[in-house]
Amino acid sequence: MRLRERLSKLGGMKLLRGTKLTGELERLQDQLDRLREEPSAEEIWKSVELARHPDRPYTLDYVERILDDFFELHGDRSRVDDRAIVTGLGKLDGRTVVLVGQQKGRDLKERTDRNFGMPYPEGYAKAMRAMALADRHGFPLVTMIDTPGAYPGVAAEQHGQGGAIARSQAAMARLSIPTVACVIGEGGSGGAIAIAVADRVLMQEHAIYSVISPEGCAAILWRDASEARKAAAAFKPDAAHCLELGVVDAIVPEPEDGAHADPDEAAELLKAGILEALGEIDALEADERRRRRREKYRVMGVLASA
Amino acid sequence: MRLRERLSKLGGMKLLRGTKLTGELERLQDQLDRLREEPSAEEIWKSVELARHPDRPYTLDYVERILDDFFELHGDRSRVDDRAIVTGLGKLDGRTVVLVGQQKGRDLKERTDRNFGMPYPEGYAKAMRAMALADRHGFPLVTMIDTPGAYPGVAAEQHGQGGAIARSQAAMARLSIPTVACVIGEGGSGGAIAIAVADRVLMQEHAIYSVISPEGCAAILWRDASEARKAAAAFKPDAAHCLELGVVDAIVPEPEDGAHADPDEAAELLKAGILEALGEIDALEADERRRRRREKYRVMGVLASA
Amino acid sequence: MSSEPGRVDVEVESKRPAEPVDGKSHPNTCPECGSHYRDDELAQSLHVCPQCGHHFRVGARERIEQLADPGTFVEEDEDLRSTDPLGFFDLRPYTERLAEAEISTGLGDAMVAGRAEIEGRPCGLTVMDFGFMGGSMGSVVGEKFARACERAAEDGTPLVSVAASGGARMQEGILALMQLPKTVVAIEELHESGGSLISVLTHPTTAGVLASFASLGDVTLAEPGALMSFAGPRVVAQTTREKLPDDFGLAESSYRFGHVDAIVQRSELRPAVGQLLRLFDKG
Amino acid sequence: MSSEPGRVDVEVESKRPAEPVDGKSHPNTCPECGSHYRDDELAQSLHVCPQCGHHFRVGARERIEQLADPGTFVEEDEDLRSTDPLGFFDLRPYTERLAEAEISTGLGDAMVAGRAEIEGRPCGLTVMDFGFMGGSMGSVVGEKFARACERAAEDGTPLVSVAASGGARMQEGILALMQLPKTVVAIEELHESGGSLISVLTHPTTAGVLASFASLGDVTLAEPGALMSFAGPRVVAQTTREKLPDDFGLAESSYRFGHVDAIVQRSELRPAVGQLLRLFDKG
Ligand SMILES: [Zn+2]
Ligand SMILES: [Zn+2]
Repeated sequence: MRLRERLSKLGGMKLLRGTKLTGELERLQDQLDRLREEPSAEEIWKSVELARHPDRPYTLDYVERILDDFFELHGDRSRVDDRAIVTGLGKLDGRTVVLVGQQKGRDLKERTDRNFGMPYPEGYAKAMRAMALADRHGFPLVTMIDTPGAYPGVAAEQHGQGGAIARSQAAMARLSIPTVACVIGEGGSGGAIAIAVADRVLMQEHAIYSVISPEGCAAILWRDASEARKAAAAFKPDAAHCLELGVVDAIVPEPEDGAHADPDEAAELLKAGILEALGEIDALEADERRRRRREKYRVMGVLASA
Repeated sequence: MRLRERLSKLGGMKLLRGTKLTGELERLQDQLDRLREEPSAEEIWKSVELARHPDRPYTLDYVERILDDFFELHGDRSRVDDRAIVTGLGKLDGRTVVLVGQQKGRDLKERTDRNFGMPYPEGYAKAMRAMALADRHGFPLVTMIDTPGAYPGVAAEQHGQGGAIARSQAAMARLSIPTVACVIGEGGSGGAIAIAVADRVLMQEHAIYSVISPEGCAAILWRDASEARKAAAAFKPDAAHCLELGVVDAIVPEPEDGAHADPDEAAELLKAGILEALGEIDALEADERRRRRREKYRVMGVLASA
Repeated sequence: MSSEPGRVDVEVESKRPAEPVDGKSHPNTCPECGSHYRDDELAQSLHVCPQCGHHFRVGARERIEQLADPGTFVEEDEDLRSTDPLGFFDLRPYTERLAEAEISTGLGDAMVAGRAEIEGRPCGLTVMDFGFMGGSMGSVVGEKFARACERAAEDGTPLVSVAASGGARMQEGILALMQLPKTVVAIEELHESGGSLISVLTHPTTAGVLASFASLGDVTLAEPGALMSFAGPRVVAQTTREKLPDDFGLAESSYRFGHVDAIVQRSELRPAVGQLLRLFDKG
Repeated sequence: MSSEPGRVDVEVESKRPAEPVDGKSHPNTCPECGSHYRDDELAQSLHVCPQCGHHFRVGARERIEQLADPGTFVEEDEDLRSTDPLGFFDLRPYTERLAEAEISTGLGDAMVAGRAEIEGRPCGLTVMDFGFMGGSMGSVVGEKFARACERAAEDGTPLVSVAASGGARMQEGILALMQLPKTVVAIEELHESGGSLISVLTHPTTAGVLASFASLGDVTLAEPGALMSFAGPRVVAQTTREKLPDDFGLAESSYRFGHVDAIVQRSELRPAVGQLLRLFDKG
């Protein structure tokens, strides 16, 4: 039974949302066909592996392919330039947008420099500065989510990791501008949602989006981090499930074998998805767009009455 | 010749403002009489000494006398609780207000703890948080200015002292709520103006408000810090001159011999001044109040055409 | 502290575990000083150790009794129950864990919500219970909190939130994560209606709850010794191999780092909240 | 660097002074590497040392030539002059210092303002000149900047600001301090009209100018080696008795600490500003 049908039988509030798919027509058809069946544990694990593939395109790989005239903005205006978060201005099909995205590193040096894409609270402060800039000027905001999670370090805690994630979500809930979030790799828990509260949330076919890492879940529930496959199969971080649960608004197809197999094509598909999403929300009045954005999150969840 | 008359002869833009005095009637009369003559160099230096008097009431001395139910708010939600700035909620004559003020220490231990009333950038972040709280809830903002200046230390610079002062002013320029700033001791340069951009700026009779400390000015222009008296006489940081120049909106009288001689009376006079100021701006629409606030600062200065 | 299967993201643990007796310390034995109390003694002292001031955890019902004026609390949304959207099964099915938690705590989920008066002032009140699957937040907790925001906006009263949580409830998968923005947008709407939120953090308030509604109070209070880190000490120690400071993530440390307005002893919590309700009264 | 009487709050100084020749180094001698150039050589290289990349200071007129498309700059408010509201007199009268500065620089005050095109895009442009009483900000600088904001709002063009200043001009007393909020509210109004501010910080940008308009750009650029501290290194060293880091307050340090979007070589400044004008074009 498909998840959607099972959910509808669970009673309680009707909380299901978008089923829209984006991309080329034939891929779309494939995707719809595939969605008829729930992804198997193997398919879910394949996405976990592809989402973490060392050659998978990262935020800046898409930026250079999707945006013209990109000008990177640096710093939180307080303590540091957190390089796990990239912010900047660029032209998307001739229109200025603000970009905020987590950035992993390709080689060991860059990985360290980017802290493996795990932001400190300062990274979220940097993101909020870019959001404020976008809002002030009416530039749409595009975010790219690709993080194992917010960094769990002593200094990160001392500087208020929890509060920073909360405030970044609140900032996104307030924005007047059109906002599109793209889960392009690992959508890791609080570290991801901090920059993912958007009018439209896109998710690449083999990205994952989850409340905890498979290893973390396995360590707690199975008392064995090596049971990560089982954990992933249980909490279902794959795009199809996220779409079914109404957590993302559309799935963006990837090239055969995953985004890393053809970054140019992956970028083209992502760009088409972003433009389509923007097209859907552009025409709305700012207040109405914000109202709908909040309503979308307000109704997320599934529950019942005793 | 009074400063005002001299200025009016200087030609250029007419930039003079408020002449309103606040307080008890007889004191007001005294004050007006005294203002007929420009304060002498000796009178100016007396104010410098009284403004820095070790027994002069500080922000919290006024808070405990003026506000009921005061609840102190701590921290910048990022790195620290800068104790050179006090923020909190309290009832002023039954009405909730937000208080932001610099705080000096009374004994050596507290002085160190309060960094002699010299905020770090984090102190201004803390202040801005309190301002945002006030604005969100429509609580009037009362600020108390008493600082030798923003702290000139290595870490303070690294954390962005200049930017913090600029942003705090910008935040005050944006507020929708009624705002009253009180210069109660040393109004030291950028460190002071950061929390003094208000609808009404009150200045105690023996407070000082200046672009630089007398010692700093003397060190640069006279090449001798001990020429501070001459410097003070030259740049005129006293209340009468600030009122004449339109920089403050009213002078709040102090007890005979200065505020430290009778803190209770000083507090009563200050409270009356704040209530009167609030009374003047309360009834305005938020947009109009903000417009006037900005206009007030927009026209400050004196200049001429070649 | 025994392991709690509801926990997510963090391994909540006391920094100063008591010496276990027969492999397990008695819940009425103070983990700080080892003093032992009868149930009525602890209830009498608001579950604060009279010897050393250690704050024991208290359940939602007892917390409400401590905080609300007698007889004023009226519960809402008591009937909401978690479902099992993912058919989640680890070593045991999620549904079984839910049923067990309900039996052991007498609660429908990890939050009790309603209206109350505190020191004579009406307010909304949401209180979490760590005993229900580690106070984890799934759809029910998120929904109860969001509805409480809406009620507070409608009533024109402040909302008082008492948090105690290990984070999002991983058995509800990505929908649990979505309770973060859900509670966040609810607070935004509450604020825009002129409402206010007083957030009280008790031991422990971590992960997804710290990263959402618990951190967005107009005023943030914490109980002494409350752990309030996003990641738990064990995860941080394992990930970074850093030596953790003794007060890692505790309220006292968070206060120093600027994240908390005041640390309030439990005996002072009711007057402090009462004072804030007076200050936020827009009557 | 000789002492500049217009400076306030800070003692601006090069961190790496050149070896003085006859007690005073020649302005065309590079303080970094000691290379010496003819005037035309330096002008040719935009006053950047071809040997080591040191960025010499440039005056407002020359900066405008470097930045604006040829023949596009039209000056405004050229006639504004400082008066002497306080009758300020130290070792010499303020009026005398003003007259001398005007003669030596050919400027009416420390800022030149107007309209220009950069890489074909129209914009407002304000450029400070450190040679005029240390680039200090009094009523004229504040007024010129505020009017530039108003013009930019009216024209619907971005404003490009190039700062070089020791701070507020203490000879104008408290009115000089008031130029901080004056420029700040002008930017607020510009932003509310939909306008934008590109702020370029050159050596040195300190004290009152750093603490007002120079820090409020939508985008902040700095030239290499520019000192951009609120308090000057000498004041910090004297006040705190701390050992200053070698790059104290310099653009490179500020970039690391998150205060600058980009450090831009002078030769790249025009294309960078041009790119930003394209990005902020709301055509
Ligand atoms: Zn004890
Ligand atoms: Zn050189």
